[in-house]
Amino acid sequence: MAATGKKVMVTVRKAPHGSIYVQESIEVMFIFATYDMQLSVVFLDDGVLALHPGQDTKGLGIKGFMASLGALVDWEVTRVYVDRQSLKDRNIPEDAIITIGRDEETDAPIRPQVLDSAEIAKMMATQHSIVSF
Amino acid sequence: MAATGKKVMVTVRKAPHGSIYVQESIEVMFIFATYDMQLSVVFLDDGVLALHPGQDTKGLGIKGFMASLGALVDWEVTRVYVDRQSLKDRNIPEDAIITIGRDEETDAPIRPQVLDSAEIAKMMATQHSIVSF
Amino acid sequence: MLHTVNKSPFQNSSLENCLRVAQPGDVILLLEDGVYAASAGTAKSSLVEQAVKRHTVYAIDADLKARGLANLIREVRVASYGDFVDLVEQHPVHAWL
Amino acid sequence: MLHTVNKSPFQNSSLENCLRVAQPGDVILLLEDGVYAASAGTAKSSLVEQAVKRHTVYAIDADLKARGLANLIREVRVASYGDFVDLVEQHPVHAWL
Amino acid sequence: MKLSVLVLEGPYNHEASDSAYNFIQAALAKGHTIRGIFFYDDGVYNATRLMDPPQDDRHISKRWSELGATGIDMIVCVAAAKRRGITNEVLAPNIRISGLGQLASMIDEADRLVTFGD
Amino acid sequence: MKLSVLVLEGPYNHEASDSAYNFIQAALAKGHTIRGIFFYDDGVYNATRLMDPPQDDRHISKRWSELGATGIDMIVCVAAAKRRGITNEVLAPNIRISGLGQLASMIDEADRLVTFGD
Repeated sequence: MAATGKKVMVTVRKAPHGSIYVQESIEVMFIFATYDMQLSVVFLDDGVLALHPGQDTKGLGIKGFMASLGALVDWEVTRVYVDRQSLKDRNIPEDAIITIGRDEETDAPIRPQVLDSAEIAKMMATQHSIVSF
Repeated sequence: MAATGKKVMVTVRKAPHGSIYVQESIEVMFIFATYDMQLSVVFLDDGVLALHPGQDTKGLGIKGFMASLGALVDWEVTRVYVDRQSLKDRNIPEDAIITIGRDEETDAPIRPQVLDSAEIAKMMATQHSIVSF
Repeated sequence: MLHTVNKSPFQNSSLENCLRVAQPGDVILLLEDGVYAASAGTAKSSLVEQAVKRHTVYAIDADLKARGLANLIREVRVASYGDFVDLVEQHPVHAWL
Repeated sequence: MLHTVNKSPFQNSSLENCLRVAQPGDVILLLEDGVYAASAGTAKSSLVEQAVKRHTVYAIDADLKARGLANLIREVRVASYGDFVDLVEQHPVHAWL
Repeated sequence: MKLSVLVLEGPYNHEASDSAYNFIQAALAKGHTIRGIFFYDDGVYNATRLMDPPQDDRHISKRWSELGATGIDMIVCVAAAKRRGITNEVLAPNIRISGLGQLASMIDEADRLVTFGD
Repeated sequence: MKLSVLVLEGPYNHEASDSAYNFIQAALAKGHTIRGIFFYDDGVYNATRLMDPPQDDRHISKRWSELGATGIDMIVCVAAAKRRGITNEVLAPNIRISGLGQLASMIDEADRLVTFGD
C-alpha cells in the first residue's frame, strides 16, 4: 500500500525479554502498517538488543517475537532503522543483526538500515507523532 | 516490643513519587515492626531521595508518605540507616535529611543513621532475609 | 523538537540517551523522577549544566516540589503543566521512556 | 552473600550500585536483562571484567540464550535455575531491583 | 490544538497515569481538545472499576471515567487488556475496549500525540 | 531448605513473574519446600483469573493456581490488591488475599526469602 498519510514513528528503546515493551511495540507496528500513514521504526539504545542474532526464548517458557520481527517487511513495515552507536556500544556487528524480510525480486535478505544519531534526530523532527517504548 | 526474632532487612533503592515502591516499602516496615523480628531499614542509591527535606506532593494530587516516614520511630521502626555515598552523590547534607521521630526522653529529633557502604554490606550479610524495593 | 525525560539520572541513562540524539535548539522537559537532573551540586548535575548550552531545559514545578528540590541549576526553567501543553503545541514530541 | 542483578547495564546503574557495596568473596548472579553485563566487548564489559577479580559471577543460562548472548566474558559461569537454587541455599540473598 | 494521549503504565505504581491526567487537565483548561486517550501495555490497568484506594487517595479509574463522561474517547487496547485480565466485566464506565487501529485514528485525527510511560 | 518467594511485578509486562516461576520449579525439582509465595506491589496482578493470553502463550495465573493446588500457600497483599482492583471477584483459584503480616510469617518460617521484581 502506498503510504500517503501522516508521518508516524515508533521508537524502541527497551531491551527485549526482561519486559514486554518490545513485543507490544511490534504489535503496534503490524497494525499501523495497515493504516494510511508513513510509518517508520527506529531501534536505539537497549532497543537494538531486539535485533541481536540467535535469540531463543524456549528456556524461559515464553514464545518470543523473533518470527514477528523477521516478517516486518512482509507486513509492509519497511522503513526500519537502527542506531549505529547503540549497536557499537553493545558489540553487535552491523552485518550480524537479524533480517526483517527478503527483497521481493532478488530474494536478498533485508536488515534494518543503520543510521547515525544525527540522521535519526533529523527524521524525528519531521514526524507528525512518535510512539515510544 | 523487644525484638528477639530473626533479622530482617528492608532496603529502599528507588526514588520516591515516580513510582510507588517507597510508599509500599513503608507499609511493609509498619507491619513488620509489629512482628517478632529484628527489623532494620536501609535507604541507599535513589532510595535516599525519600529522605530529602521539603517534599510536598500536593501539586501532583497525591497524598505522599512524608507523615509516615516522620513517624517511623513511633511505630517501633528504630534501626534505620542511610548510605553516606548515596547522599553525597545527590547533594543532600547528612544533617538535612528528614527526621523519623523524637527521642522519648530528650525530645531530640531522630534521623536515620548515616553508614558507609562497607558497614551496610556487613549488616546485609548477617540477615536472615532481605526484602528489597 | 521537544524531548521529555522522566527517569532519575542517577539510576537510568535516559537523559544521556536523549542528549546524545537531541539537536542544538531542541527543548528538553524533565518530569517525574527526571527532575532530579535539575538539582545543583550532584554527581549528575554536569549533564544538565552541559545541556543548557545547547538546549532550553524545563522541569515540571509540581514534580520539583514533590521531591523537595529547590536548589536548581540556574538555567533550568520551572514549568507548569500548562507550560508543558504550550511546549507540545510548539514542537513535535518524543518521550524518552 | 549472594547479590542478584536483573537490569541492563547500559540503561540502569543497578550493577554498579551492587558492586559498590558487595564485599570480596560475595557472589553475583546476573538474570533477566542483567545478563547483558556478561557480554564481552561491550561498552559496559569492564564492570564484570573488574567484578570477577573479587567475586564469582554467574549468569542464568535461559536468559543468555533468550537474548542470543554466546560471546561471554571468560570468567562468567553459566548457571541453571537449579544452580540459582543452590546459590540461595548457600548464601543470604539481596536482590538489586 | 487537538491532542491524543497514550498511557503505557498502570495506576498508582508509576506516576505516568498522574502526569497524563495533570497534563490533560491543563490542556483542557487552555481550551484545547482531547481527541482521545489510549491505554496500552500495563496502562490497561487504569480502566478497572474494581480499584478501591484508601479514602484519602485519588481514585484513578473514577477520574478517567469522569473525563470519559465529558465525551472524550477513552480506549483500552483489547490485546493488552486480554492478557492482563481487563475485560468488560471489570471495565469502568465511559471507557471502551477496542483495537490498536483506534490508536492509529487518534494519532491521525490529532495535531499531537503525547506518550506517558515508564 | 524451606523457601519463600516475593513477587513484586505483574505478569507478562516484566520477566519477574517468569523468573520466580522457573526458580520455584527448580527448587521443587531439587526437593526443597516452598513455604509460601507472596504477591505485592504490581505483583498482585498475577492473581486475576480473567487474564486470557494468546493460545500459544503461557497462562500465568493458571500456572500459579496449579502451584496453589499442590498446597503451596499463595497470598496476595490486600492493601496492594485493593488499590489495583484485584478482589475476590476476580481471584484465581488456590490464591487468597491477606495482609502483610502473612509475608512476615512466610519469612519467619522459611530459611530464605527470594525477591523477584523490576
